[in-house]
Formats: sequence, structure tokens, C-alpha cells
Amino acid sequence: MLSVIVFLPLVGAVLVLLAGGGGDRHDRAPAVRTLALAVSLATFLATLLLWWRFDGTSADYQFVERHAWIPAFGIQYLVGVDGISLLLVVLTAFLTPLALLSSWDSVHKNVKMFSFFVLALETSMLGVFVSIDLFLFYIFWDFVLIPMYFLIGIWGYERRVYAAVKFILYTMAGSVLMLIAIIGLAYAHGAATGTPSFNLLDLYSVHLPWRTEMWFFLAFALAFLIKVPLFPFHTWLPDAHVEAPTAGSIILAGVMLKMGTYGLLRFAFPLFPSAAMYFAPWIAVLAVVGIIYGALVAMVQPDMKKLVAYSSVSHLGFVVLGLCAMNVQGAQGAVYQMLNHGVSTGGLFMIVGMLSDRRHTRLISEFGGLKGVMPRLVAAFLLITLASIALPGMNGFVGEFLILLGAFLWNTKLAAFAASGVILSAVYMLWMFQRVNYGNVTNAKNRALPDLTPREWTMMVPTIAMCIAMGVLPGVFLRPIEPSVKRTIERVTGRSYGASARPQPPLLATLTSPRPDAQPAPPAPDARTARPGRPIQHPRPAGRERASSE
Amino acid sequence: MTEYAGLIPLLILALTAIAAMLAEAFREPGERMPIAGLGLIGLTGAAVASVALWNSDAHSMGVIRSDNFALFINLVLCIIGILTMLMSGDVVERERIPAGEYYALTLFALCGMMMMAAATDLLVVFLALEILSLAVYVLTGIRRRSAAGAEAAFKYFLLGAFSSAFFLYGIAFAFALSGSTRIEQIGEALSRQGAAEPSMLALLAVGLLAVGFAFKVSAVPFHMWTPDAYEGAPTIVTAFMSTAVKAAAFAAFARVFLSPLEPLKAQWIPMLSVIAALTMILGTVVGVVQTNVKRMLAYSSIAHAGYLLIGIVSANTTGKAAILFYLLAYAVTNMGALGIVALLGTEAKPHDELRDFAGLWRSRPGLAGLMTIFLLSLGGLPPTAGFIGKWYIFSAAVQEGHYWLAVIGVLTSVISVFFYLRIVVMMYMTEGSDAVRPRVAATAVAGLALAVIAVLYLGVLPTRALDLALDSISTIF
Amino acid sequence: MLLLIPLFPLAGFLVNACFGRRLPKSVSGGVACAAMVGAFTVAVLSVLSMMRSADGALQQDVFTWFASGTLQVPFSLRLDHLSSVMILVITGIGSLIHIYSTRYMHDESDAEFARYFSYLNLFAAFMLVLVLGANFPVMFVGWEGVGLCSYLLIGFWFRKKSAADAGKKAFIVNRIGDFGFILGMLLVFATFGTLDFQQVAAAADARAVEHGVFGVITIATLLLFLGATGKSAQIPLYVWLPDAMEGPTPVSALIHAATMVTAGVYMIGRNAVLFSHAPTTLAVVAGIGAATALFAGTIGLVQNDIKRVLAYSTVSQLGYMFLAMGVGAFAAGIFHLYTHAFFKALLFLGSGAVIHALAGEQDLRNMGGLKKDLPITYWTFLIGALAIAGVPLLAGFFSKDEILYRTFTASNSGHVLLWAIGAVTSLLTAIYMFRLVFLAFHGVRRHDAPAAPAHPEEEEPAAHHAAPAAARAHGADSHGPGAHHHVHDAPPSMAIPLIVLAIGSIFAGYVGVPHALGGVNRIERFLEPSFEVSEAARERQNGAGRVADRGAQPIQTASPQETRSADQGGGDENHGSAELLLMAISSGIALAGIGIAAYFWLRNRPAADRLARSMAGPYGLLSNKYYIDELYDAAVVQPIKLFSTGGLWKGMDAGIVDGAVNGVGLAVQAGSGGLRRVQTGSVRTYAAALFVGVVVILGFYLWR
Amino acid sequence: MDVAVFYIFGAIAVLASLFVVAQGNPMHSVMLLITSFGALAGLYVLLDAPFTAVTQIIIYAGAIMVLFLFVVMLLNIPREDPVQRTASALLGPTGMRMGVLLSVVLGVEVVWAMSRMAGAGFSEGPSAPSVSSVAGIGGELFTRHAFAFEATSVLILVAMVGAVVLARKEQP
Amino acid sequence: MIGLNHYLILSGLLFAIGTAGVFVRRNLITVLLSIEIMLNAVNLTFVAVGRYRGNVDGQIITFFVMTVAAAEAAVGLALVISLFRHRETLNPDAFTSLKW
Repeated sequence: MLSVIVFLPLVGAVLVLLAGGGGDRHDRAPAVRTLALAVSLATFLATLLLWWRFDGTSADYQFVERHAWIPAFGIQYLVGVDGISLLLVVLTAFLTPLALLSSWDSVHKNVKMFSFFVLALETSMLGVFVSIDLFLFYIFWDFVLIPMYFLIGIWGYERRVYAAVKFILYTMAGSVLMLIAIIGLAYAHGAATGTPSFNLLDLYSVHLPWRTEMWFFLAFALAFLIKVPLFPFHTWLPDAHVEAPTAGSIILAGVMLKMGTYGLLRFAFPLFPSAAMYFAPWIAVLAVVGIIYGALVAMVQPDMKKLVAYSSVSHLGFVVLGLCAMNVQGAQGAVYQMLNHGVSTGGLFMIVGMLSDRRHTRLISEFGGLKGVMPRLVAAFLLITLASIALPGMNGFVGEFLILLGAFLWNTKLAAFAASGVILSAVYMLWMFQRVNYGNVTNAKNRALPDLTPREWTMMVPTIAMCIAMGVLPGVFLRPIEPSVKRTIERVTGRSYGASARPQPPLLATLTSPRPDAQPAPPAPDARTARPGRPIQHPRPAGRERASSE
Repeated sequence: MTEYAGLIPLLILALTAIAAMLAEAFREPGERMPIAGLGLIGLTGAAVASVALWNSDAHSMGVIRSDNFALFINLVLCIIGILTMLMSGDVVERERIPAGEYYALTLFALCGMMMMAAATDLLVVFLALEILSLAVYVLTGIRRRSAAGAEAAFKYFLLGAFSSAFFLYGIAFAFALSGSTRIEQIGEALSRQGAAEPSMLALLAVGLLAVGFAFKVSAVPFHMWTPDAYEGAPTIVTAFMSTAVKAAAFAAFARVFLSPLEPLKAQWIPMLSVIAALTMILGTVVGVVQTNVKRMLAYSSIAHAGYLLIGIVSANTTGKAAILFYLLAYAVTNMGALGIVALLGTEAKPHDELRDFAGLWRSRPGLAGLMTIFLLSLGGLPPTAGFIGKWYIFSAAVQEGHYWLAVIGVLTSVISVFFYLRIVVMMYMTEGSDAVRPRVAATAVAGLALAVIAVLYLGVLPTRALDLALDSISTIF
Repeated sequence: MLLLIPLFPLAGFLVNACFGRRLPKSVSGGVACAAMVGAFTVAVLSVLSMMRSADGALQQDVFTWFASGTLQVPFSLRLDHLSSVMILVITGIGSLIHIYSTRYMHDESDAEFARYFSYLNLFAAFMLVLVLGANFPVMFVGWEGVGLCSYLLIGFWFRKKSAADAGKKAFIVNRIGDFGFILGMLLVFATFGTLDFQQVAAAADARAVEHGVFGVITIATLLLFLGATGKSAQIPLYVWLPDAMEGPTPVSALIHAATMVTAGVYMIGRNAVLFSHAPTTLAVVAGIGAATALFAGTIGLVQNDIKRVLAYSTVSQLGYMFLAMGVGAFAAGIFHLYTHAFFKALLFLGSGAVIHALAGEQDLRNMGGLKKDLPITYWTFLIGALAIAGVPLLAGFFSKDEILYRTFTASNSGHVLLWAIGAVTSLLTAIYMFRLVFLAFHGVRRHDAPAAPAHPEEEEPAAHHAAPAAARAHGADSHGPGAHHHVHDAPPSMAIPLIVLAIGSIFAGYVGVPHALGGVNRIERFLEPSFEVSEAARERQNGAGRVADRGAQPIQTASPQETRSADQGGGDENHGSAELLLMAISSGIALAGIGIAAYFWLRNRPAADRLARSMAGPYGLLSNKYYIDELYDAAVVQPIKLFSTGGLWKGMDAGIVDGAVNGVGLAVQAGSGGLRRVQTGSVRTYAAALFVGVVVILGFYLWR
Repeated sequence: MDVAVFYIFGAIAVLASLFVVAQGNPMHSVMLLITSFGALAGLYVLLDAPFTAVTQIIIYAGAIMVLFLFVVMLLNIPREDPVQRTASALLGPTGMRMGVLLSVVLGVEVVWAMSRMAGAGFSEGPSAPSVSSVAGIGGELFTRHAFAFEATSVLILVAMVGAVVLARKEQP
Repeated sequence: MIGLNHYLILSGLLFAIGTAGVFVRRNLITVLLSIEIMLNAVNLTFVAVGRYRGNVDGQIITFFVMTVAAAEAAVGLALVISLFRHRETLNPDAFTSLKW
């Protein structure tokens, strides 16, 4: 089942190659497009089936497939989904057809190869999310770069080559260190049990010396944080986004950035709990800086795509913050926010793509007064904008609220700073929205732009429907996430002594004089804040103590 | 029979080479003769013989040991040879290279390489080295009309001779140490001495032998000949020597350093680590600004030597197996990449400058696609052989705790991706020059197809090859 | 049943949003009005059934909205006495304003007309959710939702830059408040482990009142109050409301006078128990409220845009309400909210009628003498003005008086000062309202008069309104009919709402006749239960209540009820005369204000100009609204923009961060360029390199 | 006696070699190298290796050096080019001096290493009887070193083919 | 008494002189001659070690080295001739068309 889902797009990609004939044949383009779309839709339907058959109450991996691959090194073809990855898989399959649609009219250059790369990209992204074997994961992880590189480099805008090269080198530079850490981890397992293993579930139980754990964590975290991208590792993103074709931007923002946060949650944190606990505050600080920084920089961007790109930096900062909080609300909210951001930012890029298809520019100053010209498109734009600024009732709110709640329960100050992102997101999005859509039509070129075409309707309707559905009925999505998130948190915090002694929220600690007042009333907001029976310790990760006693 | 069984692949190749010369001698002027076919037959025969000898661990004449290690290298060399033969046909004709001599020297070189990989006597290693070196020097300069070819050959020759003098001096010290050039005896003498306080002779021997091998594998700072020789040589020869010479030299390197000199591990690991690091760094860094594809790939080949050195530095099972696998992966990859460069050349122009690749995607999408796969493999991106090879090598380093080498390795491989991508950028993202693109012969296509299949096969399903490599290293150590 | 109330307008929204472009105005307007009337009907029925129900409240858990860990957020609606007042106001006044709008907006195209009504319906839906929400997140849905609708409606004439800017400003300023609201919510959850109003109240009740303590409840309530200042346009976040007058006038009436802006007041009332446990916060609320009331009142004195005057008046009145909340007079605050909804809606609609009649003219200086032409408008407007001024026996009198009385008798420190401010504000209110009345309806028409040349400082930011109408007629988006024509009075569909509201403005106050006047203050008694911890919640709290058992019981569990009943007990006997006295004073103030206005703007208009000239400094300050907008712009907006552009984007991002990234690339290239120079091409260099290697290696070995 | 002979031949070899590299005329260099080889042959005799000494004279001095001489005369360049001003410092006289310096360092290193290897089998006379008979050498050569011997045939074949390929005049 | 290290030192000196030749001389033929010096130095080592160890291998290896030297000389001189044909010079520094 899973393998079928993962490799169906690849098979489709090969079929596309065959169907496209030799060279760049324009007469075959419609057939190629249709075929690619059909394949991606079939994949999407398959993922829906997967969701349908998924047992949302279990935290275990489901639909597991296991084949020996390189037995000498304990490498397996081992795939499965749990609550965390399930919806990301669905998201990937959901966005790919939209991405294909978004480039329906704007890509003319070698449609065959374009479709090929998009489908290959889908396979690799799906592979990233379903891999349980770290080696397999890394292969997919790295392979993702290749199709994306070509998508940006061939079908992008003016500075596409620079952006593509920067994209691939930057993200590769981060991930190669992770490769070393993966290998080191596998051998650590080998040293402990006699056989190296790349199976994630085996590796969860590996105990590392503090220094090793720290370095490995940093290697993993760097790879993921670059991908996220967390401030200050984000500069590849604006370039990549701005230069990528619409489909590339949609997938890049919609799915690929999530690979980073997914990796943090799935790999970096549970594999190295002590180090994760030790570094989480620092990462969270970066995340909060990123939230504000991304928003402020987004505010002053003259280019819509760049603006949305920086907004991604800001939004993903929320996700990372939620992960760093490592409590149920934070982590669940983070996972949810990954989905939200995928849909809403995907939608934003679709809109920007539509505008730039019409006008061949993305500069905000080139637009103005579009609402009078294209009311439907602007209405869609507005809805997506609202989803992006986390209006309650749209998807973004639930995620951001949970994240802020989780963060708040963990560290009040950070959450307070992060919450200012709520203001700033409204500032930059609405300002952009206003400059583009309101006012008089000042630029004659904008006077006669066509409104949404049927093709664009078919892109926008599902996207907006998802935005609203995820805002109104988040339970449907949150429920399967919860068991897996909880288990992950147990892995991270249960094993680390630091968990029970998370620092008291400083704001409360300093501002409330009678201490009992500050104690949360039962039911305790989160199992993590106070675990009965655990002595409160100095909030220092155990590993440090281990290291210092050596 | 068993006394000579291990020589069979060598003999087959030597005889094929002689047959090629004779064929040339009996060729009427202007007659086309499928000498490459002859070579293919011989190489296939050698490969079959190698397979047949598998697990036999045949010792022949006291100095040739056709253990699985040597046989694995034999197979790699046969693959390189076969690919060379397949892709040479057009090139030889186009460049007006004397066909008989070209094939004969290639086959002699391969013969020398196999000898080098299997030799258990330093003297034989030296002779084999000279055989392959002389053949390759000549191949480098085989285009007599080309001044660059002559210059490249001369530089290669002069430095080769210079370094082989050092190598020989090293052998002399090893001889002084143990009274023999047989590696078993050297090993015995060394382990008799104990590793604690190695004698001055042993150290000199290690240092000078390392110099000789490092030269052949083009490690920094013994690499200077590489870019010039690779650039000046006919491209197909570049492909051949960048892969085959490296394979043979690393085989001997591993056999000598990991077996008799193993007791001195503590002495040579720091030295080779530094060399490996320098090699990786210099190879990639200088590769960044190259504008000639052959020269770029020459620097890339230097970098790859650095990665392979990590395997030797690691000096463990994984490392040794990794060397073998990496050699195989690198062989098919680089043969493919340089093969395409060779096939793109025309009589008038070699078309090996970066800008000559502009727009290849339009004019020759197939070649561009293959080139991309080869370049990705060189860069170590999945799902290609190059990735598995790098992973394997770095595994070895990590296993031994040489994290810093692994880190340098991965970081330089990122840098190297940059210059591989420059070619990709040219091919896909730059508007094309209207360079004449020659037809590509069916045999060459077959060769490229073989190479790309191998690259992808080794990248996706490396298990068999990895097992084979692991199976091949039991006898050295 | 409760769900139906917001669903009606939501359905109306969906119909108009999806099909409105193709529907004629009669249908889309009809649908919208029907939805509101339907909602009103259901609301009345709900209130009736609530009154009959045992615990005086109706609750409906629709579904679990979201849940994570111990956080459970059901989508619950709750109707109790407090919210019943609100939903009646919203649906009732909302219906009237919808009806009014069908005429007022009739000049728009079909599509715009439908868009207008879809927004208006959506607003009503969100407002009802806000009011009915049984927990913080659901309230927040409405809270943000109304903000959105406000944004959309303010920017309804999106082609006008000022309108779009105002909409954006409203939303963003609201967001600043929401920032506080969210944090407050989070802190509430972190403290009490729940977000349900009832449970929070019960849990808070179990804690000590934070007298003189800057405790967690104080922080939480302050944060929530920040949200309230945003939504209800209090200092320091009031700046959006005057600008919001860029929207259509009915919108100003509904959203920016009657309903949305009172959400902050409502929210405090909703969390009365929580707030009464934080005296510090209450003091802040009272202080801010009073300051805002005075501050806005002074500005209102000199504005020349008819709607802006009303807007500052609204801000000022909202300040009153907060003052009431701050002194613990929650019922009085809500009472004023309720009466204010009537007369302020009336005033806005009346001004709308004027504007409609004058083809979009909003500048007072261009009006005058409209009494004859617009009799209905005039008389209804006059009633509204009298009501807001606090003239006895009209609605505003009772509620305003209640607030002043409560303030005077409050236990807050400085309560007399607060009272004094309130009284002054009351005077100002009377003055500016009647300035408005006299300028607009009395005297002679000055519609083509240029803006007073003698007072260049009177050039308002919104000066384009004052520009000759003929010039504006060219604007494609001028919302009035193009040219001057016969000035006509409000047509029936506009007149009827005016009349109904006028009646309301007169009689709405009689539900709260104070004891001093022999009344029973029915509204206060009606609202009381909503400001206390319900028995059911208290039981739940005690049942689960480990908190109450932990440690010593708080020394003093001051529920607002106790404080109030203590006050009241004394009030009836001891303060009865005091209350009458105060009442007399305020009545006097109102009449004095009217008198002053009459002197300056009816009798001796040059005196007003002279006064303005002689006090040019203060006058300029006031007419420029204390330069607060400019201050914000210079102190906050521009620095952030500059910092973001120059510091963060160009400096940090492109310079340092990306510079580092590209720097690595350049360093590699430079290193590459340098290292390749070693490759001289000369074989002897190569040999030297090789030789160096040999010598170094041997040296390394021999050295050791 | 042995000592004197060693030093005399050694001195000749070193001096002749020095002059080979120290003076510029290739013809003279070849001649001096032959002298050096002769001295080495003398040392070989001193080392009880008369057969090697003979081959040294006959093959090395006689055949190989004649080949060199032949090429020197064929190309007829009695003097080398003057030092050119080149762009890179590594090519100029400084570079040359650096090379010489390196050689000196190498020489010092080796000499230092060798002189430190006093002790058994190094500083005293030969301990084992010498095997210097041609028969003995031949026996060893064709048994233990048979493969190497065969390998040289390939080597020579390659050299021959190579020399022919490289030196042959381009066919029209 | 002449010890083995005398021979080794002598061969070391010769080897170093040979290396120097590669750098000093600007004539390809002399450079080749320098390499011959180096090979001969090594030969001396082999013979001396063989003698002092009573091992005939030293002399045998010398023969192989001579063969190699001959082969190298053949190829090297062929290359020299080929180069000379292209450039009419034997200065190694003249051949720098391949660089960087």
C-alpha cells in the first residue's frame, strides 16, 4: 500500500517520459499534462484511502512494509506511517496535483520534463515522510533536492540559476553532516548490540555519551533547521521561492519546509532527548527571533513572492517553537500548523502565480485596485490571506493557538514574544493585500485582467475548502496526530531527566509573590509540567551531569 | 595448473594485446579492423576467468595472488576496459589515433594493473607500475599532432619517473629492513620488530612507498600532474586512466599498507589522514573555478582520491570493502561522464570547455540526461552509485572515529556538487551554442547505457556489490 | 436553537457571497434583512425560553472544536442574562440597520450591494458568536471575526485609499489588542486549566482577591483588557475608530457604535468574576476608561466631520462603560452599553440620512439649516442628542447617571476624581452633540462654502471630504449620487429605523430606573447572575476542586455580588439623597452643556470662532487629535519600517546573513583562484610540490 | 684498502654526479654520468658483485647512455635556454634555489637517518658470505623471480611500442 | 671498516644530487639523466644491502631496475623527440600551455 503510494508518482514520471516522446514536443504536451495530473490525483486518492484505513487511535506505525535491503549494515526498506506522517503524506499528495495545475498554462518549455520532475519530487517527498529506516530516509531526503533543483533552475525566473544552486548547496551542506551523524548513530547501535542498525525504532533506544549526543543532535538539527528554515539559516528560501516557478514554490513552501520540522519531531528530538532538551530553549529563541524577524522583513518586501517567502520563515518559526515546547499542545499544534501552512501558503503561492502569469511581474507596486478588476480572484486571495494570518475559523488559528499555548506552558516569555507575530502577520499580509487589491487601478496594464479561469477555480476551491474545513473541524485532523505526538513526547521527555524540571515560566516566577498562586490548578494543563513522583531537579539535562562527572 | 591459474587473466590480456598489435601489423592501410572487438573478447575472457577463480585464492609463481581482492579489482578493470573499448571506436577514428597501438597499450596497461593489484612482491608491484605507467604515458601522448598531448605525456612521464624513483627507494629501504621484497616477509619483519619503536628504515620505507602510491592515485601534494595530463590526453584516455590507474594503484596501496605495513598503522595513519584531507580540500576547491570540463573532472578525480584515502586511513573491514565498492562506483561513473565528453568532441574541436555544454539538453537530451546522472553520482547524491560509495567510505571513517575526515569529506562533496552543477547549469539552463554535435555510435551508446545502468543499480540495489566487496577483503590484513 | 441565531445571518452571508452578484438588489437585500429578522425572532424566543429555564441560562455544545492534551475546546454557545441583552441589541438594532441600509446603499451596483450585505450578515453572525460563545476561544472566533468584517466594511469602498487604509489600520490595531487577548487566554488556561467562562469564574472565585498583589489574575486580566482596548477603541488603541468612519454610515452605526466596539465591555462583563479578583486591573480599567472618555470628548469638540464627531463621541461613551466596569459597576456598564446602542445607532443613522441627503457631504461647515428639509431626521437626531447628552428622562440619563453614581460611591481610590472626569465628559458630550445639531440643522445652509480660510489648521486629514462635492463627483467611487439635487428627507426604509430607534432612545432607559427615583433598576437585577459564579459551576469547581482545598482558604472571597449588595444596602438608605443630588448635578451639567452649545453655535457663532482663535494652541492640538496618529506614525510605524528595510532586510538579511552565506562561496572561489595559481604549468613546480611532500613526510618521520 | 677504494670511487661518483647536474652542456653531462656509473661499478666490485658491475658498464654506461648521447646529438642543443622572466616566482631562479634547498634537506635527512642506524648489520662489515656467482644469480632469477622476469618482457614490449608510437613521424 | 651505512649514506647523497638535477637543469635530457642518477643511487642501496645481508636479491633487483631504466629512457627520449618536434626547445619551462 505505502510503497504503491510512494512509487506511483515515479512510475507516472517514467510513463510521462515515455508518453512525451523524444525532445520537446509541443503536440504531446496536453497528453503529458493530463497523464501527470491523473497520476498525481490517483496518488492523492490512494492517500485518502490510506487515511480512511488508518487507525487514528494508535500511536504505532501502520501499513509497515519491511524488506531487507543492505543486511550487512542493518539497512532495510522499512516504511510506515503514524499519525505525524499520515497527514503530511496526504498533504503532499494534495498539493502535487494543485502544483501541476498551477503550471498548466505557464509552463511551455518541455512540459514532459517538468511533469517528470514534479512527479519525481512527489515520490521523494512521500518517501521522506514514510521512511522509518534512517538510511532510506536520507536517500529520499537528499533526492528531493534534485528534482527541485531542476524545477527552479529550468523553469524559474531571471536569477533562477543562482537560486537553484544556492538552494541545493545550502540545504545539502546542512544535510551531509546529518549523514555522518546517522552513520555514527548506526554504529553506536552496533557497538551496543553487535549489529549496526538504521531502523529508527531500534535507534531510539541507543544511549550515547553526552558529547556525542550533543554533536549528533546538532548535526541533525542543522540539517532540519536549514530546511525549515530557521533564522539565521533562511536566506536560501527567499531566493528559491522568488525564482521558482509557481509549482515549485507551492511544493517548496507547502511540503518541503515541513520536511525540516517533521525531521525535528521525528528524528532530532526523540533520538537525542537530552541534547534536545538542552538545546530546545536556544532553538526556540531562534524560532521566536525568526517569527518576528521574518515578519518584519516580509513587511518591507517589494516582491510578493519574497514577502510570502519571508512569511514562511515567520510561520515556520511558530512550528519550531511548538516543537521546542515539547508538550502535547505545542507539538500537536506544530504538526497541525505544518499542514495549515502547507495549504495556506500553497494557496498564496497559487494566487501570486496567477497574478504573475497575468502580468509577468510580482512587484507589489505594479499592482493596485485589482479588486475592481478581478473580484473573484481577490476574494480567493482574501480568504487565503485570512487563513495565513490565522483568523479563527480558518486553519491557521488552531495551529497557532495550540503552539502558543504549548509554548506558553513551557516558557511564557518566548510565547509572549511569539504572539507578537500575530500582530505582525496581519500587518504584512494586509498591507500587501491592500496595496495589490485596493485603491484605484493605477497601472493601465491591470485594467483588463481576466478573472479566475475554470482551471484556477479547480485549484482555489479545494485549497480554500481545506482552509476552512481545517479551521472549523480541526478535530478530524488533530485526532490521528495525538497518539503519535504523545508517544514522541514521551520518548523525548520520558528519558530525559530534564523533563520534570522544565524551568518555571519566568514571568510567573518573578511576578507572582505567593507561589501557590502560580501553580496551575488541576487538572494540570499538561502532564509534563509536573509529573508526580518525580523529584524536581536542577533543570540541567542529565547528560551534562554525566559529562561533568567523567 | 594451479601454479599458474592466477595468471590466466593476465595472460589473456597480454595475449590479446599482442594480438591487437599483430592485427595492426597485418592491417592493410585504410582497412577498418574491429580491434576493439578483439579487446572486448579478451576483456570478457579475463573477466570470466576472474569469476571462475573466485574464492580459489590462487597463488602463482610466488608473487601473484589472485585472491578475491585482486579478482574484484580485475573485474573493475575489465568493466573499465570494456567501457573504454565500447566508446573508443569513433574517437580513435576521429582523432586518427593509431588503433592497433592504442588498443594494445590499453590492454597492456590493464594487464599491468591487474598484475599490480595481485602482486605480493614489491618488485613486481614496481614492474607492474612501470608497465601500466609507461603504457599510460604513451596513451596520453598518443595524438602525435597534439602539442598539448605531448606536453601532458611528458609532464606525466617526468613526474612519474621522478616519483617511481622515490617509490623504488622505498622498496630499497623495505628490502634493507627485511632482506626481501615479498610483502609477507616485510610484514613478518615488521611485526618481529614490534610496532612500539619502529626503526628508521621502516619509517623511511613507509614514507617513500606512500609517496609512490600517492603519486599514482594523485593525492595532494603529488597530484600536480593530474589536471595537465587529464586535460592534454585524449578524453577517452583520460576516462581510462582516471579510473583504471586509480583502481590499480589503490588496490596495491591497500594491499601494501593494510597488510605488511599494518603494524605501522599508528605511524602512517596521521600522515595519510592529512594527505587525504588536503586532497579532498584542494581537489574540490580548485575544481570550483575550472572552465574546462576535463580539467574540472581531473580535480574532481583528485578529490575522489581523497575520499578513497579515507578508506585506507580507516584501515578497517568497512574501509577496505568501501575502497573496492567506491572504485567500482567511481569507475562506472567517471567512465560515463568522461565518455560523454569524449563522444561530444569533433575532429575540429574537442568540445571540452564548459561553454560547449550549453544547451546540450536541447540538442542531445539523452546525453544530457545521462551526463546529469553521472554528475550526480560524482557529487554523491542519491540514488546513485556515488552516494552509496561515499556513504560507505564515510561509514568506515565514522566507525574508526575519524569524524573530522568524514566532515571534511561531506563538506567538500558539497562544494564539489557546485562544480558538477555548473555543467548541469550549462546543459539545462543556458541557451545553447550551435556547436556541431557528432553522431554517437551504437557501441558507445551501449557503453553509456551499461555505465548508467551500473550507476543506478549500484545506487539503488547495492547489496550484492557490497557483499561482494566485503567478501573480497578477507585476505588482506 | 442557540446555534440558529448566528446561523441565520451566516446563511444570509453565504447566499449573498455566493450568488449575490447575480441577484437583484431587492433579493439580496431582502435575504440579508430576512436573515437578521429571523435571527432576532429566534433570539427573542431563546431569551424567553432562557427566562423560563431553571438555572437562567441555556447552553448548547455544538461539537468539540479542537482538543489537545488537557485542552478541550468545545464549540459551545451559552445564553444567559448578559448575553441575552447583547443578542437582542445585536439582532434588533442590527435588523433596523439592515433595513436602513437597503435604501442607503441603493446606489451601489448589484454586486457591490450584495457584497455589502454579505459582509453585514457575516458581521452579525460573528458578533453573535462572540456574545454567545461559552468559552474564550469561541468568543475569540467572534472577536476576530467581527474585526475582519469591520476591516471589510470599513474598506468597503476599496478604491478609496483612505478607506482601505482605515480598514487595515482597524484590523491591525485590533490585532494588537488580540495579541493581549491571546496571551490572556493562554495565561488563563495555564492558571486555571480551562477556558470555559463558567469554570474560569468558579476557579477564580476560589482564589483570593489580589489586593495590592500583582498576581497572575491581574496579569491575565490586564492582558485581556489590552484586547478590550483594541476592540473597544480605548487609549492607547482608540486610533482606528475615527478612521473607521470611512466605511458606509450604517456600518458605523452597527459596528462602530452599537455592537462591535462594545465587545470589550461585554468581555469584561463576561469575566466579571475574574476581573473583580484583580482590583489593580479594575483600577486600570477605570482610569483608562475615564481618561479615554475625557480625551475623546475634547477631541470631539472641534471636529468638523459629522461622523468623526460621532466617532469620538463613541470612544468617549465607551470610556464611560469602561469606567463603569472599572469601578465594579458591571451592570451599569452594560446598561449604558444597551442604551448607547440605541441612541448612538440613531445618531449615526441620522447623520447617514443627512449625508445621504447631501450626496455624501460630511463636513459640518458645509451644512446648516437642514431642519426644514429633513424634519424626520432632525427630530430623531435631536432625540438621540438629548439622550446622549443625558437630559433627564431619556435613555442616556439613566445609564450615565448610574455610572456616575457608582463611580462616586466606588471603593476605588480616586473615585471622586473619576467622577469628576465623568462629569466633565458629560458636559463635553452635551456641548459637542449640540454643536453638531446646531451646526447641521440650524442656521443657514453653507454647502458651497469653502473650508474656513482663516483656519488653515482646520484642514483635517480627511480634508477630501470637505472638498467641493462637484469635484468629488468625478471620482468613480463617490458613493453618493453624482451631483447636487433636491435635498430630500429620509425615505421610509430609512425613516422607520430612525423612528424606532428614537423611540428606543427615549424609553430604553426605563428598564433601569434607579431606586432613588422610585424605580427598581430591573436591568441591574436581571444582569446580576451573569456577574457571579453560577451555582452549577461552583459545584463543579468544588467537586473537582482540589484547588479550593489546597492550603488555607483565601481570607476574603469577594464576589462582586457581595460588594455590590453591601453598597446597595447602604445606598438605598444612606445614599439615596446623595444619588438624587448627583442626578441633579448631572442633569444640570447636561443642560448647561446644551446651553453653552446654543450660545456658541446658535446665538453667537462668531464667539466660537473668536474663542478658537484666541486659544489657537489648544484648538490646534484638539483638532489634530493631540497628534496621536502622527506620534504613532513617527514613533512606531516609521521606525519599524525603516528598521525592517534598512536594518533587517538590507542590513541583516542581505548583508550579514546572506553575506555570510555568499561569503563562504566567495571565499571558496577566492581560495580556488589562489590555489590554482600554484598549478603553474611548469613541470619543475610540480616536481617541487612532489618533492616538498617527500621532504615533509620524511622530516615528519625523522623528527619524531 | 677497501676503505680507500670506497672513498675514491665514492668521491668520483659524487663529484661526477654533481657535475652532471651542475653544468649545462648535455653532452658533458652524459659523459660525466658515464664516469659516475663507472665509479659505481667499482663500488659494486667492492661489494662482491662483479656481475652487476659488468652489466652496469655494459648495459648502463654502454647501451642506455649511448642512447642518450644519440638523442643529444640528434637534437643538437649544446646549451640550454637562458632563464626566462616568467610570471610565477616559482619558475624563476628563486624556485630553482628552493628546489636545490629541498634536495639538500633530503640529503641531510637521509644521511642523518642512515648515520643513526649504527648497530647490528649496519656499521660493521658484511656478516654473511656473498653470493656473487653468475650461476647463483641466474638460479635465483629464474626461480624466485621468474614472474618478474616475464613481466619485464611485457614492460619492454610496452616501452618499445610506446617509443615507436611517440617518436614515429606523423604519417601524412 | 666500511659499514653498510657508508654505502647507504653514499647512495643517499647520490639520490639527493639526482633530485637536485631535476630542479637545476633547464634541459629535458639532463633532467632525464638526473633521474638515472637517482635510480643508480637506489641500485647501490640494493647491491649493498644484498651484500651485507648475504642476499642475492639485491643484485637481481638491480637488473630489473636497469631494465626499467632502459624502458623509461626509451619512452622518455621518444617523448623528448616528440616534444622537440612541436616546440624546437628542450626547456621544461617552455611547456606550460596546460596549467591552472
